[in-house]
Amino acid sequence: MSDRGYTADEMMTVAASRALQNGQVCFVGIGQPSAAANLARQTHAPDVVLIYESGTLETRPDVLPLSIGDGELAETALTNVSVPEMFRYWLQGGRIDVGFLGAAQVDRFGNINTTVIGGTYLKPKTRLPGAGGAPEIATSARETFILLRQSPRAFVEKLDFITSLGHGNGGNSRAEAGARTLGPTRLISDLCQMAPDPETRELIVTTIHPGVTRDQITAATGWDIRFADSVTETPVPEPTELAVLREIHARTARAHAGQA
Amino acid sequence: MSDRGYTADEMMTVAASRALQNGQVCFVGIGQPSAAANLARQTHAPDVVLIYESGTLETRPDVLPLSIGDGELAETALTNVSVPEMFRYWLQGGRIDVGFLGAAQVDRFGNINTTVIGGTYLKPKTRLPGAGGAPEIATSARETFILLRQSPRAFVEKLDFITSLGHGNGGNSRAEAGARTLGPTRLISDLCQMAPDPETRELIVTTIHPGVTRDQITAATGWDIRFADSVTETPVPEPTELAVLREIHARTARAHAGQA
Amino acid sequence: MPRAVITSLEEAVAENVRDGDSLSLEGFTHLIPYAAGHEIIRQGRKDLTLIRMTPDIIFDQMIGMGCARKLVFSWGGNPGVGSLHRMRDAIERDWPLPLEIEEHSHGAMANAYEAGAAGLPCAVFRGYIGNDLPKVNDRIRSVECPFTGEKLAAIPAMRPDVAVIHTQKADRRGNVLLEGIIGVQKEAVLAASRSIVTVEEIVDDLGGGPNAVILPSWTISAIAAVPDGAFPSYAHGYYPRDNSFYKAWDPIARDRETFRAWMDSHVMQRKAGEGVQ
Amino acid sequence: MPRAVITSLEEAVAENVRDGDSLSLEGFTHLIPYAAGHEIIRQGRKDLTLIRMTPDIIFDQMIGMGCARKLVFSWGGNPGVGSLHRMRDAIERDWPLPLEIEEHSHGAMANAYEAGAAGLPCAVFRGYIGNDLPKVNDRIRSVECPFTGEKLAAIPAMRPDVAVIHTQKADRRGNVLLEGIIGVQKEAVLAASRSIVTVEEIVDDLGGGPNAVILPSWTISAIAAVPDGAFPSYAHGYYPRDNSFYKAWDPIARDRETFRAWMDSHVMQRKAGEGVQ
Repeated sequence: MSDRGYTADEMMTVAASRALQNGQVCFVGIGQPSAAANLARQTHAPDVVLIYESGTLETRPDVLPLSIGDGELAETALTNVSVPEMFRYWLQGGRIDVGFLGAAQVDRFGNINTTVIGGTYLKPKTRLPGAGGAPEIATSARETFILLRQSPRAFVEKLDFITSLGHGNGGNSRAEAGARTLGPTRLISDLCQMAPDPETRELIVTTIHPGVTRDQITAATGWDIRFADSVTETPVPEPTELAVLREIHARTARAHAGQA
Repeated sequence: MSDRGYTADEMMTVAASRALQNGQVCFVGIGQPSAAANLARQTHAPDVVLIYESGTLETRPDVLPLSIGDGELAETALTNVSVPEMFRYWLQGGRIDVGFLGAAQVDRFGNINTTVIGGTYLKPKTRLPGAGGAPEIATSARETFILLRQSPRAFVEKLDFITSLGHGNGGNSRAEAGARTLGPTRLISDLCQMAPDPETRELIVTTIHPGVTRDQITAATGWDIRFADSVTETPVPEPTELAVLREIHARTARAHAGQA
Repeated sequence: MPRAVITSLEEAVAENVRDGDSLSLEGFTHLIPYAAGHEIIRQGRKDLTLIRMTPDIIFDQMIGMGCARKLVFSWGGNPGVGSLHRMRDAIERDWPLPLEIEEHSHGAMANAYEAGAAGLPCAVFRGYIGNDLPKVNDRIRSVECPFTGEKLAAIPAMRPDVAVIHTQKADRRGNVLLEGIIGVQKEAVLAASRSIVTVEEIVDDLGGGPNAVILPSWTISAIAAVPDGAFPSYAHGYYPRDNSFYKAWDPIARDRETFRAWMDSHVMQRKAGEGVQ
Repeated sequence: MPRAVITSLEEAVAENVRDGDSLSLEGFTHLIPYAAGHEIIRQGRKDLTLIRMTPDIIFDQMIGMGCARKLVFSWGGNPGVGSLHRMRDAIERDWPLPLEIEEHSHGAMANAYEAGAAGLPCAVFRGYIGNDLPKVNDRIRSVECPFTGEKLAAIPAMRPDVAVIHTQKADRRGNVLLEGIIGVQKEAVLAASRSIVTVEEIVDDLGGGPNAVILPSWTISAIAAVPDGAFPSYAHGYYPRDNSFYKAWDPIARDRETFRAWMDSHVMQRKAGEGVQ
């Protein structure tokens, strides 16, 4: 924890939480997206609808899942559907407002790699877990938010593999590839938030987290990062947000420890 | 009732019932197919599996349904699935051994019309109910049994409309049209049973119900009907079969009268 | 996504059903939305494209009352009884209006609803092999499997302007439970731009199991409590199908005058949800 | 259709799983058929094409023990923990054997199972837009919608030789109930030529509601009662997921020797269904 009273990860989770609006239907992944979405549900957006790709519709977990199909998700869900139905009726069917995406690598247009790093595809230096639901979340959710801690290894000039489409080569290339949705409208890191330039679709910095410098952001980005004309400071986490988030994490740690 | 102690319809239902083997999975329609299938289940084929297109899997109705989705079918079913699932996973998925088909008209190759008679398609003399599940039952069930009372108006030289494929123009034409299943292997009328000739696939008479003459069959058929080399007499209904069938009909009449 | 509005049947129809709409009323024998259909007739909607796998008495009534311009269907009869006389009169003799038809098989319509719910432009399935339906319906086409070369049938996904269904229960947040024979109702609602669900009752707790068939509130436009709203079809757990009504309908519908008189006294002069008994 | 044989886990595997088979073990976090996977390892099956949307520890173990020639998957990791070290060792360094991979997205695999259950040659969906997966997987192709001209993704239907799943209950006739997170297990069984279902218990009455997720006996080859058969994953209503096991697996699997020693004492020297705890 910094001397500001919150960690960079907490700032990142709180910023992501605030980006969700009450009533939106959100396709959630495990890890930070799950923390952010449940923080939103327990603070400003009580009616946000959380959906996990395991088939749990409108779930209200008390503790964060370690995996995408934890029992807690099923037990607190309005109902559970099969995985084919989830991908056909709910994601492809256009019922998701916001999809959260993580990544191993992201490029300046919000394209994502979670497949391989280094070497060749068949003999990679590092074999990552792969696509999961991301390729279709990236093109079927109305918009996506990318959550990723910023570093030159993660924010790269050129991806080793495109697992999920962002804004392609920029400009109109996403739509030309056949995608009918907005794509990444927001990237939230531990240093700042970015949004696509309306014309070039390149991700540019729009808000900087308190205490972070432009130089830090530039050093943590593998491409020549640009800043919006009117960059603002990300509002600091409210005490309530921090209290609720920490309580979620504490409950989660107790619950998972209890399953030893 | 004839002086034989059973009606022609009873003979027809009993013959259809006997054609079902224990353990077969049978896609049933309302009316006589339902009576035949449930008679089989309550006599020689206790493990025959009955499926109705409304989505009821492995149903054991006590009374016959008036419609394809009567409550009795759902309440006695192992489980109920949606209609899309029924047509995709269960019928198209190749899980049906025998499909029963009725018809307004049938031709010598077992093709069926349940769409229009006379006039044109757009301005028909008689508008029939239409296809229902029949076109896909006809091509997805491993084999089909056609049940139809025999008359020159029903057994016609040329159909006014082909609603469901039988053996096409005969010979190999069914397979050439893209069907991968056996098609009609049996036609059961109130006068006789027919089966396709192994080469021409034309329906020919294989057994004649007791008391029926060849002339009666010829007169009741709109094409030049052929008889197999070794035509036999259809075995008469057993007393048990008649007792069970009549009890089914009596229960059904009582149940439907009670819903006035 | 906005949640369902819980309102009256009159308002639900007035807000969501417009002249010229394509309108799906589904229910496979079970849970047919009769009360909603009657309210649409009473509100005098015209020029509708009516969509239903099994048009039965409710569509016979809507067609006979002049609501429909076109019918999309796969089996049009009075189950176990006979013909739909008003439907036939419209097709065969243009009364009260000419009726355009788009005719399919059950398998095709079930797949088309599924594709509509799945957000696809078309349904792909193994069907329509060797029959005449593709000759009279130019919305039946084909695609080739890029792996096996097999020719598969394709029809456009069903995407009605409005879907109307009836179910057992909604909760106070507007989530809806269906059970028993569930037909294609879930798909019809998910495929439609707007939707009306009438229910037997609105309850505190739906009480479904972990995998119950549930439509979340945010997939529905309007919900109205209409007890007996599926009569003379049935609602599993509430009341049985009135088979005698289906049989009695046949002579009523055979004659134009008898039909109009019956509709006048049993539908037009009654209020929303009052029933026809 | 023949009904399921209720038998032992050893016999179920011996009768239904053959060297060279394509073999789907499904379970989306929930109800992963660990005990059956261990029995397949013990019986020394080789040259398998392993199919699973989310290969996790059970596939890490099967790959590390040399059962697999090929892996078909869409997300291969230890959820919330990190990499599958045995899977990576096989892909990156051919140990113990080279491992061919066929890689998809979840959406694609879910659709491919659905198409397999539906008896279709291929799945058609909106997917794989603008990414590199089609460049490395020639089983990702496309078809054109004959109505809108939209290019849709197509992949071959999943049709494994054998599907293996674990569920809560079977009844004495061999009908099987699943509840909670149901994943793609029903589709996997319906898509496969043969199937093995292990269950927590065999009961007189499944007790599901009218629309419970049930696989009828005649869709299954063999059923074996294996209590705790999904451990360390979970069985809704029976036992929770052992998250600590998933975390503890990471250091075990990092090293080839540690891994082999663990497998020897926890799997190879135990009997079918005895568990690894």
